[in-house]
Amino acid sequence: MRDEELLADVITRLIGDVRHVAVGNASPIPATAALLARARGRLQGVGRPYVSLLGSAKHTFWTDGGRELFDCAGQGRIDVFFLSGGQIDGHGNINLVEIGPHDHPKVRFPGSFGSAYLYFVVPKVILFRTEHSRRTLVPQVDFISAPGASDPNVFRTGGPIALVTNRCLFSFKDGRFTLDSVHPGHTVEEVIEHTGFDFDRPKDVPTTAAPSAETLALMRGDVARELAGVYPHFARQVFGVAADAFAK
Amino acid sequence: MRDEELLADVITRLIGDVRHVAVGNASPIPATAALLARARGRLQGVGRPYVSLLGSAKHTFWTDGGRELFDCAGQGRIDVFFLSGGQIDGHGNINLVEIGPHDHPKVRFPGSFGSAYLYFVVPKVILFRTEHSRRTLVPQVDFISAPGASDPNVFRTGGPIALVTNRCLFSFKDGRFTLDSVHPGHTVEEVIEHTGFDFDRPKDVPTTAAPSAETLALMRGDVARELAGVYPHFARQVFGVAADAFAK
Amino acid sequence: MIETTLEEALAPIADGCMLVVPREVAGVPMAATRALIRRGVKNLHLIALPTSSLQADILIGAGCVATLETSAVSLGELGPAPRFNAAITGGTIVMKDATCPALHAALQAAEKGVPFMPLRGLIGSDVLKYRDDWKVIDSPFGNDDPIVLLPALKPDVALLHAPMADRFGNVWIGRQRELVTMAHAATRTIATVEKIVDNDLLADPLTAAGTLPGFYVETVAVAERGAWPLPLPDHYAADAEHLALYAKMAATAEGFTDYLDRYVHEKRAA
Amino acid sequence: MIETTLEEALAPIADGCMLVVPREVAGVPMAATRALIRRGVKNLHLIALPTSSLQADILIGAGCVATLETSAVSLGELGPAPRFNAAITGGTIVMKDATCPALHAALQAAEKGVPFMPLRGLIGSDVLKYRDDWKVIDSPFGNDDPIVLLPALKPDVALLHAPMADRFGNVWIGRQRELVTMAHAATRTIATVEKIVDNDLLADPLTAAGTLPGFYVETVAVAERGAWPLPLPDHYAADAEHLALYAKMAATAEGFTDYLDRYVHEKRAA
Repeated sequence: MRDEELLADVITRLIGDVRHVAVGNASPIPATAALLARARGRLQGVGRPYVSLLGSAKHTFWTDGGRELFDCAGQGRIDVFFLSGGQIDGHGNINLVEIGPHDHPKVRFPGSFGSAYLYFVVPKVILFRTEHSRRTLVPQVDFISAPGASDPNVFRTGGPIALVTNRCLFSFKDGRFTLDSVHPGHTVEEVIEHTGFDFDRPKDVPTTAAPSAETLALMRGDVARELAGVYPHFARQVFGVAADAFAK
Repeated sequence: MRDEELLADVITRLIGDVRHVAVGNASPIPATAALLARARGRLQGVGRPYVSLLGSAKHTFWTDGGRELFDCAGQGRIDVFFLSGGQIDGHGNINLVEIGPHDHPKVRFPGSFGSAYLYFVVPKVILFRTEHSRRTLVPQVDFISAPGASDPNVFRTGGPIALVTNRCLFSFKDGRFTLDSVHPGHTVEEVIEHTGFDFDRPKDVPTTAAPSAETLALMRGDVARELAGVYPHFARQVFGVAADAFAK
Repeated sequence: MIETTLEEALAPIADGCMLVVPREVAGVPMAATRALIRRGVKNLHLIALPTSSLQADILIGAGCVATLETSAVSLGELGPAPRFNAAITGGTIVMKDATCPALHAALQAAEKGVPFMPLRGLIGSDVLKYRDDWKVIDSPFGNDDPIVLLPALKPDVALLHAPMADRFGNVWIGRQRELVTMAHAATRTIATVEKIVDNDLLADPLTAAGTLPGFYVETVAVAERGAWPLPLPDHYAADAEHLALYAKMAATAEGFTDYLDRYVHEKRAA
Repeated sequence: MIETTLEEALAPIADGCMLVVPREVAGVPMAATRALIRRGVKNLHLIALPTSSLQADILIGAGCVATLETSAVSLGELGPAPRFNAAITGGTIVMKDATCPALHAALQAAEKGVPFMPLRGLIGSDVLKYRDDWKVIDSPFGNDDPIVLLPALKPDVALLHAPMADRFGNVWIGRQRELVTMAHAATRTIATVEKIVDNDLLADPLTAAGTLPGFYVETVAVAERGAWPLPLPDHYAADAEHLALYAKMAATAEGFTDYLDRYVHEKRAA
């Protein structure tokens, strides 16, 4: 089992039974997870979730221009989305803008994209950052692109439910992270050492469950083939699937 | 010369030199005037005005749905529009809704359409009502679909500039109508007798100028042929043009 | 499967439903309207975007409508809409008079998931005076600058008629983009279409440009000449003779009942 | 005549112009961008709707931009946008950070002729904190319900690249409907296209559905492969090799100057 397979399986469980999962650009592992959820839904005959892979016209239904993703979310029609951050802090705040003082930033990230909106209106936002370090997981972000929690009077139908890293899975509730499980080969001590923010944890932290044989077979079969049309390099590298054989 | 030709000529002069004239449904005389303005623009090589005849996909450019007319006006891209009223009063207020008390109206008209918006944002709104009587031209409308004038702080880039009837031409300024000219065959006394509202007038009220021979030729030629594609009955009745010969 | 019979497709339109329907040039679902009358739907909150003609008149006459929200109802060149006018002067329906861009904007508010949309105009109009659900604020970007705010209009169901759909529920709507806004704003969308095509409308960029994605569509039913006797622009013209007959028959309550018997209940409409 | 040379078409983009350009999937006018750099345009207020990649980076690197308003700039898989990042850390441009739906909504406000549009989210974000042109009000339809209002964004010029136009200036934009909103919002619209077709795009309902009417278009110029090295979706893919070369060369100021010399000023770009 490869790390990517474990992470995709973890994310698929977080997705749960929903109607519509949207995945941003350059997110092959969340895309794998979403396609896995869809493949399972097909097997179970429920015909969902609907999966939108942004940046691929073939894998989105949008016909109303760039605003449709955001309008769709505002209508409550996107159930799961993925966000990341140059920094993520213990309050669930994410920083996609800069490090250092706003007047003279030392480091500039690309920018907030739609996060300052989608974080508020997508019920299940899954934070995903493979680099789990004190550089990325900080006590307090330098710039809040989008806040992890809001005052009770602020309109908010969505927000973070979890943070998936290369080392572990945190759940998020009431403005704090809880360590839910540590991935095979990693330890609680290691997670503490490399996490810049304070978090809750049960006395005994379980190990993240490995994907079942059925799940792996599904992922390496139908899912990998579908993925190859959008992420050919990733599909070849992780699943050994050649894009050309399947992409039309 | 037919009455329709005179009225269209009067309206064409009111349109003046503008970029875009939009004409609502079931408005053959304003449509004739707009097409006449365009035909003249072509002869003069200025290539304007652009004419939109609503309700005819062939004669509008809209591709953004029903809102585009209103968005276009909001952008300041419609210079002339036409409105009418079941009642029109001396303040330029128009009533497209009802006669009698709002709780128990005695007469219902179709409704306000876009007037409550377009009257505010189209620079030259030309009121057109062929029935010139005390029933239609009243001291005070029973229901204000759209007001003729607004307080100075109210955002308003448009409004009525004139009222054309079967008897005369009124101009509108500073919340009042002025009798500009009386159509051939009609008199000032007759206008006073059949107008329910108070209006200003010069000591000598001129007679509305008849269309020139060139104008009549243009109207009965190119304009009538273009009109036949949208208003076949009108074009046949007024100009003797058969629709079938020209409409594709 | 999204595709179903007309009667099944209309099931989500329950009594008391807030239902939005389009204007004539956008494809009026008249076959569906007759089916709703046959089923005896009651107490509709009908939103006609932004105006209506035969459809609102016949639904009102058949006693299906409790509240009507629109900017105008008439039979165009054939004159007033007789059942609408009778209902208003008789006080048998609640009328929420609007103005065309207000309905477009209020649906766009629902489309965007915002609670309201601003609109210029309206200040000093009695349309505004009688709409206590609309509010006037002083624009925060102006200086003593009143502007109307319209609350988002979120219909339960959008009902439309279009030239074609595919087997994925994608509906080709062409230039009639208010149909897209209707579908985005409404909780559910029901489409009748002239025909079902075999190709995927989203697969070809040319057809995709005019397609309402099946993602938004609850059910699709085939209804050939489903806008009759109204026109489906670019496909067929209005049946002027039948519309004149309607105007004549619907001028009285008795005549209207005869019309329903002959053209709605007996299905002699086609 | 609307159709003209690329250089003439770009004449309305004067120094200091507020210019709106689209994201990669909507067709980025790169040939026009290179022509603007050759002409030496200065002090642009560049609005990238809602994000940008190569286009913003190269305009910034070439010293054409005074203010940048967008939600993100990066080279995607090739990493950060080097000239953008250098300009921000060096403090040589004014950055107005936004979030994608805010830019869409602010242009829709201009499209609709309203002074502002509301948007959910943003409360508690530093994106909002640093935008003193955005306001928060208590929604009149809520109860202690703060909501952000975005002022209308009315660019001087919208610049876009599309697959085709006809001789009437109608531009086929397909599904990329933000191009329509850009054109509605902007005072003037300039389009480059892959080709000019002989038929009237508005005459056929199928093409009309994806057409920006020539009514809104000031000038059209043919620029074959006008998005190169970026993709024109459904027409050609990105030139990955060239983009990698750009990322490498633009990593330093000197390398970027070499890039401009070789691929912009010398017109060796095709």
